[in-house]
Amino acid sequence: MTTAMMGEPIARREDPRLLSGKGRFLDDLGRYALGVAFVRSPHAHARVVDIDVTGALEVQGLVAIYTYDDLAGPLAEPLPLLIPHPALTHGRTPYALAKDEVNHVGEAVVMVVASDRYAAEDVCDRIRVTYEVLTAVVGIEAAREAAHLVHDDVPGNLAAHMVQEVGDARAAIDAAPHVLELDLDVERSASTPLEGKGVYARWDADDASLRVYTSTQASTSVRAALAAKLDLPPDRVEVVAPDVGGGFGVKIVHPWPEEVLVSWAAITLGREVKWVEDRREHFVSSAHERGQLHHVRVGFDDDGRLLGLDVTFWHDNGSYTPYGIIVPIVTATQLLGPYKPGAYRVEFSSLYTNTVLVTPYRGAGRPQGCFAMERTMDAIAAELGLDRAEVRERNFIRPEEMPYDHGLLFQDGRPLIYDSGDYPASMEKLKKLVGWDAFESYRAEAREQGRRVGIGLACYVEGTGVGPYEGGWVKVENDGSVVVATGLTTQGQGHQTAFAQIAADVLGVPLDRVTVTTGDTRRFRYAVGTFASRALVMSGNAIAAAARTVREKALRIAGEALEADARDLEIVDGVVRVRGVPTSSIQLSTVAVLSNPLRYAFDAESARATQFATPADPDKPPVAEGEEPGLEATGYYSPPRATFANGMHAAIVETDPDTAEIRILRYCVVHDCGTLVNPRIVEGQVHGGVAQGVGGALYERMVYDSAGQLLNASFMDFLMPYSTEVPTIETDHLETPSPLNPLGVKGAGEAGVIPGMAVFASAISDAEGFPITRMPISPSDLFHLRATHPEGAS
Amino acid sequence: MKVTGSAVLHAPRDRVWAALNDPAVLVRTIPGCHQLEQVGPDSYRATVTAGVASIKGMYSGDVRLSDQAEPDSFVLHAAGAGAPGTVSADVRVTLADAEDGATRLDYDADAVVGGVIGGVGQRMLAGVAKKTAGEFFSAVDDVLTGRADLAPTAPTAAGPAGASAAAAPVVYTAPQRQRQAVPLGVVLGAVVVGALIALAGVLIGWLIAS
Amino acid sequence: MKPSPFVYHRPTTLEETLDVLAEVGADGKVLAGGQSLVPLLSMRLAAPAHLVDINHVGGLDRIEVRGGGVRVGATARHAAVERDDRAFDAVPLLRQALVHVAHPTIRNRGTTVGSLAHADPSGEMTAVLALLGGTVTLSRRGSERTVGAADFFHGPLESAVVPGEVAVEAFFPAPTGPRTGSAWAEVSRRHGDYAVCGVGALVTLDDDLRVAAARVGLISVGPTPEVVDVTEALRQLAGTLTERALRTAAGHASAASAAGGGA
Amino acid sequence: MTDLHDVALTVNGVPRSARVPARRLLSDFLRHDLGLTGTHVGCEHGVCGACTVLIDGRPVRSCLLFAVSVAGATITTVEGCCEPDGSLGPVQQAFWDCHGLQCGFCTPGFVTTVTAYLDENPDPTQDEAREAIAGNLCRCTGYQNIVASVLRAAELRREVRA
Repeated sequence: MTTAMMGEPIARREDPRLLSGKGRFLDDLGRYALGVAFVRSPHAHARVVDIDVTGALEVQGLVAIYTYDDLAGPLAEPLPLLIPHPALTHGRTPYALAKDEVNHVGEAVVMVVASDRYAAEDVCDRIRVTYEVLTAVVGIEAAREAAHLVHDDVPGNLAAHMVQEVGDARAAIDAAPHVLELDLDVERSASTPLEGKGVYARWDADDASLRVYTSTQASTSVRAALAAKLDLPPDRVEVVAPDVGGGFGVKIVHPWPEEVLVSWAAITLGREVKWVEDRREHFVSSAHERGQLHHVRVGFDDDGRLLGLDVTFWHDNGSYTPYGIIVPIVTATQLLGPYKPGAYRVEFSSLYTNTVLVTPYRGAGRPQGCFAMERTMDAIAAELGLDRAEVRERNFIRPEEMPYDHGLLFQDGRPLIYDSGDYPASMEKLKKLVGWDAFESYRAEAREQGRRVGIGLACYVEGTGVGPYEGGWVKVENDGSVVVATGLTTQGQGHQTAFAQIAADVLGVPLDRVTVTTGDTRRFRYAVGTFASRALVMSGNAIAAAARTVREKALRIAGEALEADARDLEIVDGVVRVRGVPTSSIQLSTVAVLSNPLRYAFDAESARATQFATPADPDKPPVAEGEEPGLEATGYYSPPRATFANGMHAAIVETDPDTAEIRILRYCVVHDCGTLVNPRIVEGQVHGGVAQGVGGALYERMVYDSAGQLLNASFMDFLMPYSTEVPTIETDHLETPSPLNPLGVKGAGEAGVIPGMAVFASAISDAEGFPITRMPISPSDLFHLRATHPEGAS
Repeated sequence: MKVTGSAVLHAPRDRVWAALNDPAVLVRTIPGCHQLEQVGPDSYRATVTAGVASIKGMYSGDVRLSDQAEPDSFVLHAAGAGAPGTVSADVRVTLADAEDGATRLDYDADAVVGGVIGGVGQRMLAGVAKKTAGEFFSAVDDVLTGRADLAPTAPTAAGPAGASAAAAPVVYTAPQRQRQAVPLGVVLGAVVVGALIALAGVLIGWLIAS
Repeated sequence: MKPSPFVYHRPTTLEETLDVLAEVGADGKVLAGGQSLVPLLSMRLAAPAHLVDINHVGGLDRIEVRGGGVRVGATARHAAVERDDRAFDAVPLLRQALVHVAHPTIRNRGTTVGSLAHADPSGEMTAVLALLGGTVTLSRRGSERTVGAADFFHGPLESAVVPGEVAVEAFFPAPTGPRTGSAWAEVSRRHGDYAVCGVGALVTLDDDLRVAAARVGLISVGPTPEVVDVTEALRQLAGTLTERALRTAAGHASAASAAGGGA
Repeated sequence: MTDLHDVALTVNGVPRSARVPARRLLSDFLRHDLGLTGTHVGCEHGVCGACTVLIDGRPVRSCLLFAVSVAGATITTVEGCCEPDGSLGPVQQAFWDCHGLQCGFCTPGFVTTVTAYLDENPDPTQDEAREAIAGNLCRCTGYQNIVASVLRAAELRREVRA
């Protein structure tokens, strides 16, 4: 790998475009498309009694009004349940437009198409929907109590119940010298990307084909879903993810009702149709996450070593389960972090509530699991009077125990086997970075000045790069430039740069000769999607594989041209040359030309490949047996199972004795995601994750009242941190390559957010002298907690 | 949202009850009330124009009564709808003798505010609701104590009181028993709906100070 | 989130403005900075039939120091008042409080008089006007009236401005007395958010640097800005004015106001 | 019922105009009527800052203004923060150097805000740089690299002047 792009903190290729206002996000397209707005339910649970549109028919700009009754065939069926699971005995998904019942505030009831969004909203204002309001089920307690049902045919509001057990955890705990029980509570939050969802559809009647642009994390799968829902041959449907303004999980769900309806309306009306989600719609009609209640029972020895861990938790899955039970499964399996639990039993119930549906948000159930495990570690340390870091170290899986098999099934249906990681080394780095051992003297100093400070830490392990597969296509053009395509999408992770680095390295071409396309079904037909920190692992390795095939073919053709053994050739800066004999070389561009024997020339370069231009062996066919014309190849990567990244965070906080305001003084991160392709991008991913961790721990919550009204459905009241709320983040890296893939890489996308709640709970508990068991925590929460814990610091 | 409050009306309970049952008083004291209309047994509709400053709109509130224990207490179920959202509420109302021949009225409302307004109007909701109710009761007290004659009262937070006293007879001609219970119900219905209405204005404040 | 249609009026003189307001009456709404009104319109929580845009009325953006205080015209932006050194010299509390109003970008467009007319109980400028005992001048066709802060704020989002009227000027009197200091302190969830509680303090010292008079104005604790005299509370503290005294004063003040009740 | 207005203003030094209803928000006017889609809309209630543009050099939220109300104004959008030859301006260059963006959706609002800020405060400290961007939301970066970008931009502007 002569150009050595791998591991370099290269400035991103996509940035100049985005910085100069030339990005192409969903609403930057379809300037002349019709606008769409929806009449959405103001009630959390109700029957739709009547829809009266008479008052709306005269509105200027009205094009069409659609209700459920206008839908037919597959379109009138519930939307797909994307990930079925045997434990999901009562999966339910919504209709594209409410059929006769609405199950959360914001559920779409009527679709309006008009000359633009302004007019569409004018129409919505004049449509009268009569509801028979039903009792709403809000919150996990109400769902468990099941005095009322979200879905009449789902007893106990129970969507799924699942138990996994390794060893006899309960017996192990009963026999343990020490036993603790914890009740923990995590509230709802959400991805809230700065760009909401959006769909823009064009129907080409002459070609009988549909092109849909959608702000999604899974364009290829949207294509399959649309073809099925709209009864179209898949090859008549093109789906493109343009620039996507952040996803963080919410855009992996598909097809959203709007994706299906806008496409259908474009076909029905024979017009370009566009829907752009506004901020309020995003709050009440996309997806949330995080809401879980945990009961932990743990048994441990005098040294704080786990003997048995028994976790029961209740997961609020909202009104529908289109994404199955991935989130609680991830919680159940990733809760264990870097520790050996002894015997482990985990049981969860996934419950329906009359709230916005719940699907993965960056971290996808891990922050809750990490919170439960790390609160438990702190509780053990407190119980035994041990150092919190010490207790964790004693329970670490040792490097020499890798690969480590937990004996559980992970979210990909594969065994939960950690491939690599050096947790003790990570902990050493973290303690050094934050100054763990020197903190007590700092605390004493601060106390002198009447200041109240605390330190906390948290560890996690994240399964990344789950299958089933991704693919990559690489082609060297006649001018020597390299085009790369992969099916998964990008939402700011810098794929155009990282993937180009990989291809450039393998092919030995300058980085600026490589261009990458993602998430466009016209350019690559097979893909899964961008989620679970998998893009680099999956597409990165697939692109590397494709590039290696192209390289071999290039060397083979160049070998013939140079009359040299391909094994003696190397490619440096786009030139194939004989090692040690720089004079004997051929441009990669020329090799590309030669790889495609031509009858017709279209330029000077191509002329060199025409039939009379090159002396060829008269006995051989121009394209050799088993060969294909062109210097291109497609490669796939399908891992046996996930690869496991890990990290450890520490935070120092100060809590105001009077106002209970919580100030973050320091935030330290040690992160290990295997081989780094672009350290700068990884660093950025960590920063962004930490900021969401800060939000999830101290600011962001979805406040529902008992009737299922979301009370803070705006950026004024849903407190996403500004720059002034996020601390400077100090980072250190460990590189423990994954043995599972050729690049040795692991995912990094979600990591930063995972330990946020756990580390702040740990630090605030340390400052206040009593355990924090509920997240997020606001100053007023802390203020009231103090009142109930007079024993706390003062 | 819980809205609880009380008011002391400077008259004995029977006079308070009577006043609250006099349409001539009600059309002048319910904030922005246009119309009181019976739509069924123990079921009524109040049409109200209200808001804050020039931000206002027309809202209808349906009111149903139950558990009437005349003249001590009853429960009112009110549901209002207007462009910005919906409100529904259960309000328990009790009247009790207070000192010096006055009457203490307590109300305990559990209101649900839905639609756009429910999602963004929280910052001042309870305060505005209480204020709206307070305005109503002080207006009633003014009538009871003769501080106000029966001329329409001045514009309030909830906009100008409806000039449509024409609506009064609709209620007035209702059967005796309902005539006694209904207006009081409608009044508090209007108060609860008023909380919603005032929210339209609340939102001006919810947003960034200008 | 797009506004309903409305008829747009763009008067260029005050006379024109008052005529239009008189015609449209309760169906009209004055558009000044619009930093609160426009989102409200976009969410369709308000749909006035007429918008009267006063941003192009000549002379309304004045900021003058005369008559013993600062006079701020209807379209003077928060940022302009905040940056005005003469205004700061005369009434330091203006700048001290204005830097807490939302974010600079909002202050570039939002108007000080608009935020008063708007009467948000969390609006910093309401307490500043109340604490200083300032006034607001309201104009309507054929008449003009000046309302004192005590009578100007009626309740949450309710000011003395009635349909047909426009607030044309606010007057912030300069604190009297040789040794008078002011300060603003507030607590909010995020930087730039509405204050959970905000306190403006005005303290006058005698020649021995003892507290002669001290008052605080509070926001976000009641339906209207609250002014509390904390002179006694401060007298109990010997010595010169310290930040601690201000903090204590604020503490007493919020206690007092809590006792006084509020929303 | 819709009363239309001819709105003419100067955007990035170029006179532009369109005939629009009074209710057309400036953000929509720039994006859809003038086709300048660099200005983004993230909340439409004035909190996120993605729609920030400069009017006479001062940052304002274009989602909180009606186009008709600022007719005649001089506006700078993110497109106008480039050099005349279309290359990146100092603020944009700094964001590139410091990895100050990820998805890039909120970025235009940061670029315009920082451009105006540095005009008034050419030499900010780290804390001042953090404060300068405190009115804009970013969900991707955690802000750290944006703060670095502000400081880097100040540096670049000084180099240009020197």
